Amino acid sequence: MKLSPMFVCGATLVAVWSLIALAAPLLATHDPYAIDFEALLAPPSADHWFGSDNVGRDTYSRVIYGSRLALYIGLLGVIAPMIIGMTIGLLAGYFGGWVDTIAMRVLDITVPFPFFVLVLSIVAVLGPGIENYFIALALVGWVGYARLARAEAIVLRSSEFVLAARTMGFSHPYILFRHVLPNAMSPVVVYMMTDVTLVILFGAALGFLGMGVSPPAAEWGVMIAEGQIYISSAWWISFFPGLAMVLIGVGFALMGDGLAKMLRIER
Amino acid sequence: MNPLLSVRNLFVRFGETLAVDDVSFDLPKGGALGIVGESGSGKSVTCRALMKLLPTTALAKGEINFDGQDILGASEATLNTLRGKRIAMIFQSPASHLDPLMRIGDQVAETLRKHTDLKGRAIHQEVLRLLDVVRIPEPERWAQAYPHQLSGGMKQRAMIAGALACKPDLLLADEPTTALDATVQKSVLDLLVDLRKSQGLSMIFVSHDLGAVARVCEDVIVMRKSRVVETGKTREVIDAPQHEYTQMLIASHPDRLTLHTPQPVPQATPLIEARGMQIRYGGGGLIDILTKRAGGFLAVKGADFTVQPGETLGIVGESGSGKSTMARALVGLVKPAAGEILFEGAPAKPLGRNRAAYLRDVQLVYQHPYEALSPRMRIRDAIAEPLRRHKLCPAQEVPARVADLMAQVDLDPTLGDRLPAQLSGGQCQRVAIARALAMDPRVLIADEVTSALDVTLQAQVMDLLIRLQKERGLTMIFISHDLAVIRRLCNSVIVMRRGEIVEAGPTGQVFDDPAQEYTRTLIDAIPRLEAAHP
Amino acid sequence: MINAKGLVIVTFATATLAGGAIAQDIVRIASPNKVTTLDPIASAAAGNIEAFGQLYARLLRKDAEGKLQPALAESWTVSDDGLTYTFELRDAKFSDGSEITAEDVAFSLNRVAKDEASAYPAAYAPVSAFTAVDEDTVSLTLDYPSAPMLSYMEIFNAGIVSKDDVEARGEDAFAADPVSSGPFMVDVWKPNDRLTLKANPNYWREGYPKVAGADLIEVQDDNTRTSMMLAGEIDANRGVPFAQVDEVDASDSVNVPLSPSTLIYGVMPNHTKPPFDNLNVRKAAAMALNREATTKAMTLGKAVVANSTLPNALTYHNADIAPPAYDPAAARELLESEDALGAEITLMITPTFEQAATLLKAQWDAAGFKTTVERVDGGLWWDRLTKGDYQVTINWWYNETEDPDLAVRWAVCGSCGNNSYYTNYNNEDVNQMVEDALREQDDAKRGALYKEIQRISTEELAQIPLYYPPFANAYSTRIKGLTLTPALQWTLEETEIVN
Amino acid sequence: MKILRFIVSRLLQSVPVLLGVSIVTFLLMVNTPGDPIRLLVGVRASDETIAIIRDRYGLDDPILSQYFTYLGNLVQGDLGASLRFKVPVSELVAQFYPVTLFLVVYSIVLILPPVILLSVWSAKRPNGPADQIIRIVGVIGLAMPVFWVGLLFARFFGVTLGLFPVSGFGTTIPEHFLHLFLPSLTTAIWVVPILTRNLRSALLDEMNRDYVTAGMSKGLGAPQVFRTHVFPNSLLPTLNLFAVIVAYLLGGSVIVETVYAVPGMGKLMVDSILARDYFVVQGATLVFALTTIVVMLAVDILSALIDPRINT
Repeated sequence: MKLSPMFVCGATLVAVWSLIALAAPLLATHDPYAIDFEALLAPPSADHWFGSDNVGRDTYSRVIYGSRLALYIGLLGVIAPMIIGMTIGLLAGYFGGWVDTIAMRVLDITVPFPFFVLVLSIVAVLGPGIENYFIALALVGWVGYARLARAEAIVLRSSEFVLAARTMGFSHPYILFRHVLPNAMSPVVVYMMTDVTLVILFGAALGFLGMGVSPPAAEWGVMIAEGQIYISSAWWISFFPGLAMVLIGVGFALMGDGLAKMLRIER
Repeated sequence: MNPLLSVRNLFVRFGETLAVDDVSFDLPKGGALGIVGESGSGKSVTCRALMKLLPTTALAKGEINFDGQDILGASEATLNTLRGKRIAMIFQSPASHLDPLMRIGDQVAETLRKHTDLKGRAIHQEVLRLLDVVRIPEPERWAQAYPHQLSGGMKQRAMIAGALACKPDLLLADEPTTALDATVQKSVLDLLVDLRKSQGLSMIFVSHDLGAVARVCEDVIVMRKSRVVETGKTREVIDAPQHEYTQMLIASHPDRLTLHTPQPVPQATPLIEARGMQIRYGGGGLIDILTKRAGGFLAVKGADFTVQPGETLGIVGESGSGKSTMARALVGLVKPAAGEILFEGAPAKPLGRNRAAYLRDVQLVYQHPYEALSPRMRIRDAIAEPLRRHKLCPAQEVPARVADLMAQVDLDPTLGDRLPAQLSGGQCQRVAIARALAMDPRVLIADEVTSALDVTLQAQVMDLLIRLQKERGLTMIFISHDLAVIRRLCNSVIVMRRGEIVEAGPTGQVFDDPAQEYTRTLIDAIPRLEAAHP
Repeated sequence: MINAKGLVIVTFATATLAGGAIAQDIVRIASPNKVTTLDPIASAAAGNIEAFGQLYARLLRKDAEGKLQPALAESWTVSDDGLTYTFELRDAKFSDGSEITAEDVAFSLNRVAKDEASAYPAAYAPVSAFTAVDEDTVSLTLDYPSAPMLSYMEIFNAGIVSKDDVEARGEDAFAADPVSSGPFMVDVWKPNDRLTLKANPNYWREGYPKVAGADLIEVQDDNTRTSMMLAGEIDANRGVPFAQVDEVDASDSVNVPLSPSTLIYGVMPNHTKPPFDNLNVRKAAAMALNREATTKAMTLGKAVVANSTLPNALTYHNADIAPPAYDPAAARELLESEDALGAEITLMITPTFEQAATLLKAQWDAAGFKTTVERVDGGLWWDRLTKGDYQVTINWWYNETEDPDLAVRWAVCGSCGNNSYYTNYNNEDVNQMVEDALREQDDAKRGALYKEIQRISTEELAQIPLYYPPFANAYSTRIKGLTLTPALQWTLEETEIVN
Repeated sequence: MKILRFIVSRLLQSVPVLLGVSIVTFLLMVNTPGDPIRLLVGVRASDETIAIIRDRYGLDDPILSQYFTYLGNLVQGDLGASLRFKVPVSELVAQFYPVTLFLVVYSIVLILPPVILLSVWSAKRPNGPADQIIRIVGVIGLAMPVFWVGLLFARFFGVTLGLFPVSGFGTTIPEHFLHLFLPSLTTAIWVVPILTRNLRSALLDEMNRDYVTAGMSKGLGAPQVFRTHVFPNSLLPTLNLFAVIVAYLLGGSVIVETVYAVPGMGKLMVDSILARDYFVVQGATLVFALTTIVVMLAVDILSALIDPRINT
């Protein structure tokens, strides 16, 4: 499999962010949570590379540390929906019949909900916080994965190698895990890459509506939301986390595109 | 007289790969030239180059002269005045070459609209005439139909109608009969032969089947690995092939293969027996249950047959006849609606609790070599899988057994680490067979295992099966739409049509003296090398 | 290409259309506060209060200096024991043209004071009854004297409604489209979007209101309101974030005067939950805070640091007291001595207090607390606050009048129904003084009582006061005379459109 | 008639779906901590007052009986009344729904031309410079938080250039177009890349189909083959995604409506969630769900009209 240049670009970007996240303590110039009454809204300077925010915290250090939370939210936020969605989708697609009927009815009920509003309501029920955001995503976000996995499983179910495995007398769980799953993964993984971007964005949007991560966490979305009222007087507060968000989003999206190309499913 | 088409030193290159390597030929007006070769030999690329219908990645060099017009050097605009009007083309799989969203009539009319001044009513009349020419019954009705509503043969006729619309001087036919059933294949070939006469067509006919080419063309060129290996009059090439490869090609043709008639071990109880087997697809929906109807579609309408140990039973029939469905019922992939299957005289339950034990004795090998293996599993693991899962041998012996199985099917042991996509079709089919053999079955059901392979590979796989049967005393059920293959391998045969067994008996008897008209049509439709133009 | 062309066309259309849309003879005010009901007794939420003032005339009104003036009541007398008030009504009409009678006044005020669903009857606790003596005379009898009683005849829920209207159509229909007695009447109310008012032709004040109508638009997002203000889509913006005051003020067509308010921002410890049930821990929490710097950071220097548990705009504000001064080292020692060093505390906030929470957490943690910030939405915040299910939180409050009676009842009285703003601060002496001060008719003695209440509650840190912010509202130069009174009432009837 | 029967049967099928949606919403709402009455009567009201009002609203009844009361009313077409405003939910929906619908349709109108243009442009030369630029710009558009873009647009187009209103809906149709331009544009910024990407790959898929070769062999020429064969076939997969996008747009309207103070359903929904206005949330969710169902139905019918293979 030849690495597509797009994938390499994207993967490099994501890798760089991962490195930044890992090495945050080394890269940061300030304590990302340390307030400084002497440096409120300081513009970018030698001391504060990206300026400082409304409580004097160093924006650069917060952007650096924010990468940890962004990756955490992005990755964890898609893993649970993916696992749930894959499981339901594969079972529904592979077995068909009443399993499929039930799964599809649940899906039918989830789909017409406006996605964002449902996440919002669930967060309202569970209370704010990243964990609850993950739960909300898991409860809502599985739908996309389930659809993809189901579509793949329906095709794979009647493919000759799955039939062959059945005529070898293998059990259904074994076939599902060993033969169907690996071959159903590609579109799901590609979708996941876009989903990571969306999950980070949705997290930010929740922050905008005041239901995101609690302060003083260095979360880009919350930083952007907080910095909004300073857009004319201290643009750097929201600009740099915004830029970071775009860069990581671009990384994942390019990775997804590249992956799609490599796996020849071009989406 | 100048030839209608003259090709000189044609090269086509895709990146590093040379797809057509120095091909030259002439086609006189009114002539028919066949291009024969196996997959990847460059025959189709050559054919498409004649219309400069190549992907943008292709680089074509050389000279193609059509009636004084240089094709390779022509502009796209010039080419578009030739394509469809003076040179027309028909393709292999009519299903994918017709736009699924457009009515048949409109697709035929497209050429007319583009290249003639006909309008409205006149176009409609002309479309109906063309459909009639290609012997589509009720043209009025089918012109309104969409491609998916037509049978494969009808689709191909519709495509031919489109190609003939502007009375082209040259018809390029790129494997036009390959995906069709034998009887349909024959009728399409007959149509082409007729059209040549009635319309004065010149034709280039590309096929992997020398028999089909022999029926249509007086001249033939044989291609292999992008190069022309032999050229000549069809008759002469068939009768006295010069090149080694051509010789092999001809020798591999089912027509020329030596018959193999294994003798069944006489025994009181047949190894496998089917009694009144009925198989239904669909149905069982809520409405069906409520109305106490069976619903769905009956794919097999009650089949009885027996297979003696050591026997090879052939099941033959056209697509949709229910032959594969029956095979799948034997290994429990579909559940018969009625009837029973006996194994060694005892009721077998391919779907029951002991299915693993039953399946150890009865194995199925599938049609499409690449699809029958998980694309993400190395072939060594694929072969080892049944051994490991069913603990058929101690774990430490698995590698040795795998090597042994690979040797049995003539697979190079170094291929073990490859993925299916890195193998050829023939190799994949061997892997599939080795995998089935790993179970050490007593019955091997081969479902169209040779159909997707080139003739030479087809012959090799058949040889392999014959050898295995001899060595292991296998009982085989061999399913194919290809009567020639069945005749070679089987000692008894069942002919199926629309879910019913219409004829059954010893191979020799069925082939030499068929009791049913249908069987006779099938036998007549076998492309034969002998049928070549004199 | 097609796009660019389309954009040009749309732009052109815009320019032509936008030109014609500006001329308006109504005042447009955008506020983050929502109007949820038009029934003056049904709610004491900010958005509704702002609307009530425009729809319902009161017996008295305040002039620009804050002095009480006759309104619907032309004159009034108070008995010597302070238990009977008699109001003489002027000849005035409701928006539907019917007379405003003593019957209506008694009905409206009894409703506020006595109806069990009245959202905020605290001011009327001493009321025995309002009675219509005759067509133009209403008498108010009290069970015990109340010094600020007269001033309560001016607050938001003392508006006069039409008895006939409420009884004929029912409270729900009334609450959506009432007959009004104030300067304006309802034109269209689109719940959750805007309340459009038009001038009430029957308003008793001749020549008022001076504008044809007003739009009270609900716009939650601070930035959106600012954009609207700068784009000239509104005439007033209720609540400019301090961060944007200078920027908005710099615009030629907009002014952001900082006007006095009775607002106070403070930290609210829960006095029944450890560790803040311990005075020394509260002291440490106060000493850990650099309130000057915190105030500066939060208001960019536009607010005064608070020194008392009561707003400084109130009469009898005690200027001589102060919470313990900033001294993180001493705070740490205090915590250590109380064995509370490293005490884990949870600071519950609504999203508007993110910046404050960050500042508090950093300072508290520096002094030896371990703070977790828990952000909840407004609905949950109220729920947990009123149930006492929190350790410490931050919020603001304001007072309807300059008289401190309602303020002390709200903020530091443990026996007045709101448990000292739900902090459960409960000092018997303070509670007693609250009641005494209400009944005290001598101004100097009353003042002394309120100063003492402030001294004790500040010393005991009933709340940790942070700052007294001004109102930062933006006004277009298109209008004149609009301001928000400390009692949260727009002076819309005095407003004129000048351009 | 066949189509009519299909529509009716699909709408009937949506009844259990809507019932499920309503149960889920109801469960979510009653489990959300926070008291609607407290938010209703304001901060100063005493606990006693609140208890009295709770009782008046029937909020102290058992949850099940509350739901069945609600369902009973729903069957009679009564969506209930808002706790906050005491006005019928249907009135609120009638007030806000058209605005959001206008916004969504307007967004779609703004989205389609660039989607078609860009995807055709980039599919013409896959991985060429135009394709790469479109892809990168698209990814950036996708990765920008909507509320941030909204703020910048409002400040730039609205305040600095003064071209477009930054808030509201207006009263006349031309005003609607004007007022919703920036919100729709902001929405388009992130939807265009998604749809472009999809249509592009559908186009690429279809361009490699055999019938394209067949069309070329008839001398139709690339533009005509593209117009008559490739494009119609590419629309099918994009159409399906489109239905999903509309559902997303409805939900995503929350953000743009907040940023541009558009009086629409999204804003009503969020405000109602925050105020625990149960019946408004219920009603709005049902209307949203019904819209999505109708859009999906429309997409299915449209697909069936385009594609004769689909059985209606």
